[in-house]
Amino acid sequence: MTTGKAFWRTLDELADDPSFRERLYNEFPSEVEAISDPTTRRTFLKLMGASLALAGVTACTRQPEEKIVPYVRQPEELVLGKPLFFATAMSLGGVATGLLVESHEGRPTKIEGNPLHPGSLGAADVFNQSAALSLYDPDRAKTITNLGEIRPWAEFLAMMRATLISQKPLQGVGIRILTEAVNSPTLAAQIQDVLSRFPSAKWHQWDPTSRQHTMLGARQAFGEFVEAQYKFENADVILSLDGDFLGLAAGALRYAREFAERRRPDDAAHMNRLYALETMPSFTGAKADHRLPLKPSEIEVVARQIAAALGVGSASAPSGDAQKFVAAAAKDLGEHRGRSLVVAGESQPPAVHALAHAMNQALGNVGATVIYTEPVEIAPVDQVASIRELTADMDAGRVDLLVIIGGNPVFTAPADVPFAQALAKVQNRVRLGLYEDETSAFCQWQIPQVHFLEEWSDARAFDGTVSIVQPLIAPLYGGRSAHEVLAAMSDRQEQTPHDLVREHWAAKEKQAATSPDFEARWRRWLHDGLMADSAFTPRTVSLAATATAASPVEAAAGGYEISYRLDPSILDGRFANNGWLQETPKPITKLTWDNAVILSPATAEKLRVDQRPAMRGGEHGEILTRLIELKLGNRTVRGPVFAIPGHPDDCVTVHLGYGRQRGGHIADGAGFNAFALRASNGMAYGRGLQMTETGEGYSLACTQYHHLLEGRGIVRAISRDEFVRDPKAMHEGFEAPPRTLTLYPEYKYDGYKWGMAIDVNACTGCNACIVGCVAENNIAVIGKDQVLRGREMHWLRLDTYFAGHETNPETYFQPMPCMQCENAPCEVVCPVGATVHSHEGLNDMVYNRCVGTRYCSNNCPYKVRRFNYLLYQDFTTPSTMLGRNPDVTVRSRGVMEKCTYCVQRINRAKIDSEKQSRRIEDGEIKTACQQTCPTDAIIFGDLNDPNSRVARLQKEERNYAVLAELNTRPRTTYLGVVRNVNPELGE
Amino acid sequence: MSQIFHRSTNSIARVSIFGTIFIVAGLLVILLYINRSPWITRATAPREQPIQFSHERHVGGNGIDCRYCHTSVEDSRFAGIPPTKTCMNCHSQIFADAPFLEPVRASFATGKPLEWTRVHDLPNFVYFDHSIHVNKGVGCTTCHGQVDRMPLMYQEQSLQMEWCINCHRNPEQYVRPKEAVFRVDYQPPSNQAELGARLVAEYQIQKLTSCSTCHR
Amino acid sequence: MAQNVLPVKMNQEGMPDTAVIGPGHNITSVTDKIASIVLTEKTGIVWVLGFLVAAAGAGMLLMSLSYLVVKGIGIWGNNIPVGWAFDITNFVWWIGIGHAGTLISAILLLLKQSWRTSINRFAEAMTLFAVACAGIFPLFHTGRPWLAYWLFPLPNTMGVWPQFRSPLVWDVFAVSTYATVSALFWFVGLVPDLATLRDRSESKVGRVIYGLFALGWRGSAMHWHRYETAYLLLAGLATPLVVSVHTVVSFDFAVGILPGWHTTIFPPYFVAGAIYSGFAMVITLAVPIRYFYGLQDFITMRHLQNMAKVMLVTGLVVAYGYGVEAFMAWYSANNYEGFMVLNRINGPYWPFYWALIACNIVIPQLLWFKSVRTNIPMLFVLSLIINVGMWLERFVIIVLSLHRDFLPSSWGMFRPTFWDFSTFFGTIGLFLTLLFLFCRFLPMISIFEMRTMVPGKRVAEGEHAH
Amino acid sequence: MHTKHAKHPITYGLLAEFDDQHSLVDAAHRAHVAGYTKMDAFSPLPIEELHHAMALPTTKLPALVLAGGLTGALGGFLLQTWVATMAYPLNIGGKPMFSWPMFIPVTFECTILGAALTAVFGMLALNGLPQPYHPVFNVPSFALASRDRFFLCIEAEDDKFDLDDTRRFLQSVGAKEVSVVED
Repeated sequence: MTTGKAFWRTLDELADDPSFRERLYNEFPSEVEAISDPTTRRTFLKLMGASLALAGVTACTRQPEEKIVPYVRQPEELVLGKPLFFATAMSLGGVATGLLVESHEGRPTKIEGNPLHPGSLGAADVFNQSAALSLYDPDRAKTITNLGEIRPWAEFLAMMRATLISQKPLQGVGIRILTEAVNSPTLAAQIQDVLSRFPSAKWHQWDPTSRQHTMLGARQAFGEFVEAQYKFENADVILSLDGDFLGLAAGALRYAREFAERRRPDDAAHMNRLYALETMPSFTGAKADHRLPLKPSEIEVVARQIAAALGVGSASAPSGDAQKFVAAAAKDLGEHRGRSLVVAGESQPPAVHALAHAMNQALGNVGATVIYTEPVEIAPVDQVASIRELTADMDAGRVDLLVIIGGNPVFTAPADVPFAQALAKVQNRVRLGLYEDETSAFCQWQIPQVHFLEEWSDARAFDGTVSIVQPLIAPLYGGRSAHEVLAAMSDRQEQTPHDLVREHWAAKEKQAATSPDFEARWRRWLHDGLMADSAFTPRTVSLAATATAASPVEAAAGGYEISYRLDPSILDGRFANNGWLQETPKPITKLTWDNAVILSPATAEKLRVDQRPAMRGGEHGEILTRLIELKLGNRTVRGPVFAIPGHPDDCVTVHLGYGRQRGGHIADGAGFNAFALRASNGMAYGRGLQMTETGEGYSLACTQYHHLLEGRGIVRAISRDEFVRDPKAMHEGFEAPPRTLTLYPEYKYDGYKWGMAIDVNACTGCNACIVGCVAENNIAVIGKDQVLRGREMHWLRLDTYFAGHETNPETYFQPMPCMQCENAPCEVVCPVGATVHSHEGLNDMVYNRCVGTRYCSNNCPYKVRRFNYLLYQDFTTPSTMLGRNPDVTVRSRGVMEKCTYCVQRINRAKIDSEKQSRRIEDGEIKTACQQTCPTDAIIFGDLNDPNSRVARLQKEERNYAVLAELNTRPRTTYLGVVRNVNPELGE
Repeated sequence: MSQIFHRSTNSIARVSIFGTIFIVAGLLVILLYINRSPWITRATAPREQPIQFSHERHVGGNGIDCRYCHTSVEDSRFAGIPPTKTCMNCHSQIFADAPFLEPVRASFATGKPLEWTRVHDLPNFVYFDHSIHVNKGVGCTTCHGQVDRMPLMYQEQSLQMEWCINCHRNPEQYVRPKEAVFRVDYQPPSNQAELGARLVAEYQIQKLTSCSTCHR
Repeated sequence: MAQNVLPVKMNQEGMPDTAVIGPGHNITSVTDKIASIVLTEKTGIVWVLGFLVAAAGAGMLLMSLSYLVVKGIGIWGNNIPVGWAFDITNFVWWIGIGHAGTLISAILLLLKQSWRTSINRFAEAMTLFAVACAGIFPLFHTGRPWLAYWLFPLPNTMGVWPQFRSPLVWDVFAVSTYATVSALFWFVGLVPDLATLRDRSESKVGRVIYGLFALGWRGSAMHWHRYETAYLLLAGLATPLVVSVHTVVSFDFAVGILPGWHTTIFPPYFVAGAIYSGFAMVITLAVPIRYFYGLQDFITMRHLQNMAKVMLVTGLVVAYGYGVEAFMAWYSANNYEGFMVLNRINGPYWPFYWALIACNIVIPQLLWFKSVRTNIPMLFVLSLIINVGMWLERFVIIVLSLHRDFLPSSWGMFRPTFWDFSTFFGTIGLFLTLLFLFCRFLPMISIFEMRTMVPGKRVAEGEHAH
Repeated sequence: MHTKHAKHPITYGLLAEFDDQHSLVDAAHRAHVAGYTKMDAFSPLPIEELHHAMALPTTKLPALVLAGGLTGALGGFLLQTWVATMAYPLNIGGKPMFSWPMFIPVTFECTILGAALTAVFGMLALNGLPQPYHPVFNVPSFALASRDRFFLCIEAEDDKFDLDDTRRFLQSVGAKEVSVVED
């Protein structure tokens, strides 16, 4: 079929494209230093791997000719065709997570958590999982430019040298460095070095993803910046003050694990209980046993009422809904002194954090469920003050050289700080950034920044543990790291980041960087991905008098309240050009590709704005809603309204990071810019918001709009007390047919019998499994238009169901991959046998056999099959092709695809075990979703092994099969939810 | 009415109607042959390579073991193509100035790899693993033929699915003792049926014909 | 032909209601009248205009299908959960229409219904063209139509075969058998008429072309004997075939586990529905054809009335099917089935369901009245309504079942795109194009069978009976 | 007989034309009684009586069609069984390999296809069709055989055939016109 070829491009064709080859060959000569350095083994090695392994479904009966390009000198560690794993770390908001990166012939393809790392425990979040895509992003900045003209690095160094020489006599009074929150000890040391040589120079920080309110709250409570670390394993009763510790928080992966470990109903007596006060429904609120939706300002009020009941500070008497809640929570907390915990969240102002610290002190939790250490951020500051000061300096013409390391302050600065205008008054503006973004547009020098997978650095985790960041690949686009830019400002201009980091730690260890002893340690650190015992030790703190001081009262001029949050997918916009993240349905709202003005149904009604599923895609695609104008002070922004149950009335939540102007092809034009509303006097939330309906409609791409269970036993939940009374009570009314109820003889699965158990009780809905699956299985990004049509491609969905009243429903998350039914309805109807059972009971999907009738999907009761309606995969962009998993076929147009239980991992383990003539051990194979799950909610294994975890879980009383009544006999089963309801509050 | 058609039309008409069946059947048979022919599979056709590398000389003549160059065949799905360095191990001494080895020396000097044309090329949706086959007693020559008699490398087998499946269904017809896997001169003994059955049991060879064995 | 002597009420066309052929015809006039349409009459302006419009439609189909192959199924509105929508709706609709042709020519032949004779030829042609239009959809609705040959059991180098448990493979066999048998049946019926055209054509080209296809038919006694045997056998074979085809089509759904699909009533209800829509289409075509070609003598009021009665009966069977669906949903007490029925009645697609009920059940009840059955414009309008209704029925079964099935998280909606419509209307264009060509170049009424119908023929049936 | 060979063109037979089917049936019957065997009657419409009048044999076609149908059925069923159980046995949704109930629709369609093809091609083959050239077409008036005339042809090969006797015989049974058919 030669006609097939046009649609079924493979990399081989591309390998013949001279420009592509040219580019790849040329990567190396520019990296001369890398040859002599250990990075060589991981440097990006020509076409070898790519032409070898990149898969594309070719429909050709006659193969196109393929080239095979060996190494010239093959690195010793490398076994061609076998992936290598390297440890590194990724920092976000000044906190690092330890990672393991899978590399195929020098191409990092898949990122996993590092099981040794305290901040990961083997899990990874959506940002970690999607980092590989950002690495290969073709929109990344690629060249050093000055006023738009391409310039060599040497010219930048010359400029820098000249400026520094002129500043030297002035003590560097015109020098400013603007960074994000810094958790790299080496980088901090480099900055300090520059500051010591130019005493009048200043270092400013601005990082919307860092934990400003947490840090400032700690300072308010204790008079100094300290870090609070929580020990959820010791907490019996938890109160969250809009604290999304399961979602966007330092150490969230670890906290989620510890939290979930205390919610296993098989140890019912040991279950913790979570009370949550929150505005925007979050993971934490969804997992809470009792949740109270409150306006942002009311959270402080109710928190003070609970505190007062515990003897901390004083407050007005609670009223309304809160009354019972306050009493019950305070009583519960009071009864669990030393075993309780109060956590405040970033979306609350510092005063609430301070109050939480005071409550923990009063409850005797310090040392038991919370410990204090020095901060992870190396030099925390009040960032609003910092950027305001910088802006004032710039505006006054006092700045001659501004070096902006990362971040995107022009886009993210508070709306009332005229950063961009002031920036133009700086003489020399240098920007190191991953993209040529909004800030780059205001700077003369734009230097492409290396991705963290390309750089040498170091980083501290939430508990202070240091990891060495090591590169997996030489910079694809010739980027430079922050270390190099700062080295350019020092007298060590030519030092490589590798040497800088190594020497920094050698100096710390008081050893020569070249000594064999240090070399051994260094290798250990690189191998493990962390420095053992580098975590902070607890320190004592004493409560300051200001700890219970209330937030400074703003002039609240009626109107609505507005709560700002980092977007759960793209944070402050830094991941806006990442298609995997854009297309990941946001928790609870299930929106993709947009942010929205989120409010309660009652408020929507009050504003006379309505929303409804459109014919296109419907509940599974397009939601028609209204554009509304938000006016806060003199600032206005227009955004689409989206009402969700559980949001408090008379306030709205907006997510930051959207509305990018220069973010890249994917980022631009999506959503509206909420930073344009957020002012420095209301960084957590604003009051006095005016909203007016514009009369214009808007289409939101939403992957699930219907959240009711319709009386179907899809998710099953009961309270702990009921569970203890009768563990099977949750299955009442939902019966599964007995296995004997069939005319057919049963198939015997003698070897392995793969199965999966998903603990709905443990799932926090964090989406990491979805992005992990996307990364592992080369799942295509299809864009908003296709999502609107109801064609999203995720093999694993996170179904979200609400139960109860819409003002404050219970929320359940149910990961829904292919169920691998033994009596698979999809298989019977496939006319060509493209989906059949394997002898281990997998529901195999053979892409190359599929002709695309879609019958299987129609007949799938779980609707987990995904169809390539158009050519969704990118077969043309060289860099995106490099990031693909070579073990999984890249599906082209017109074929069905679906979850395979990561059969490539099963096969790899099988081959490995067969070669050693042994059986695969339990836990040896982890599916991508399982591996990244922070709460261990997904367990995969061999059902023929009675001692395997999955076999034991499937024997639990909570175990049930979704739609068991159809007798599909799914291999994937679920474990029901048990809520630890406080009897005093009831359901 | 006068006669419209000539007498001969009778035969022509009958032959064309009843002959159609044979013509269609014949075309189908021809198509089946074409699909299996070297024209489609490219079996037996040597490919043009940057260097006229002779397996006959290196394997047959010099007796170099397969694994000297194809280093990863026992550990990885990919048998490995030797880096230029491997060539230079010998050819920095032997034929060090031979003009036909100029591309090798150039590659070694410039660091630009040699670009070979793949001979055994499976479609990209097929996942073949060398290591497991080699470890289960499938000899190199079973699939690759007598490479020691190939001056220029060519593909001996069709590499079509029915060919793969044939061995996956009847491994006992093809397996050999593990120690003979890399022997290019190995010939199946006369008691292959008996030996094969014994080896299949001994090596725990499974007859894997599930789709996901190769496609995923 | 006792009718001639009984006092019979004459209708407005001057014929008794029961006549299957107009008065005053003999075998010569019948032959000349029908053959002249093909051989001597000038190509009318109506034909030319109609043909151009239809051909434009066929051109649109070609364009739509080309774009479909280049871009993919995504140009249609299908999605997950609604994997099938217009494509399979159109397929079932066309296949259903085809059924009337086979029914008229085969089943009515077996039942010795003399009134079938003047309508069977073009009903059969309609069958063929409808099956051709239907066949387009299963082929082009696949994501990779160039691999559709994998549905046939052809020896191949992969060593893999079709999966014979799939109703789609059954479809392939049923539809291709149906197309083959219909074509053979139609062609066999045409042979003696082609011989007539061969012998009566005045142009050399016409004689050669018709002559080639007439296969040298000369009306020999033994030939007629075998011919009639073969024709009867074909009718006997086509009868179970036509029932099986729509049964198999209904299996596409009934074998599925979807509420709204997984129903045992489907086979009879689909077959009845097919006949219903097929007869509606025959009336839709017969009314203008008899008008434009002056065939009132051959397609008489009796034909139209009888077809109307068949529609009434099959319409009631279909109504029973709808009733059983709803009843079973209630009687089974199955949550999903119950929801499915309620979702049809007042879900987001409720107008489609109620339009379907109106078109297929309520309005056709007018056919109980003879005044309606004999009112040709009214009958024509009713047939159009039933055509629309039957299309809606398939749309309701397919889309409304798919769009909200088991897991509420996966509910969705389908909205057709331009290309959905262009493909559908394109097949109507193709259908009409073929029909126009047929009317122009082939006898649209079976001449030799009409000869047997001529009243007063000297050898009556009983006379020489042995 | 040798006179026939000497002649150019060869006489195929004599063709008698009749106005209506009744006369034809009558004439054919009388020709049969008179002992003519190699003859054929032609009519624009099937006349069942002709068959009896000429004592023509009953066709074997139904038996052939039955055989064709059984071949189709067996072929279809065996093909499916072979594919599902021997060619590449696969576990399809937990159904047994030999899921014979699910093979019935295809078996049925194969039956019909086999029978229908046999019926049509068997009929053609038995009738010796296609035969675009036939001596009777040499008679110009035979064109009306497909319109409204009826013909009886007594072939020269008949043992009783004699150009003059037979012509007289035909005229005696009511032929409107008798013409010589040349081959």
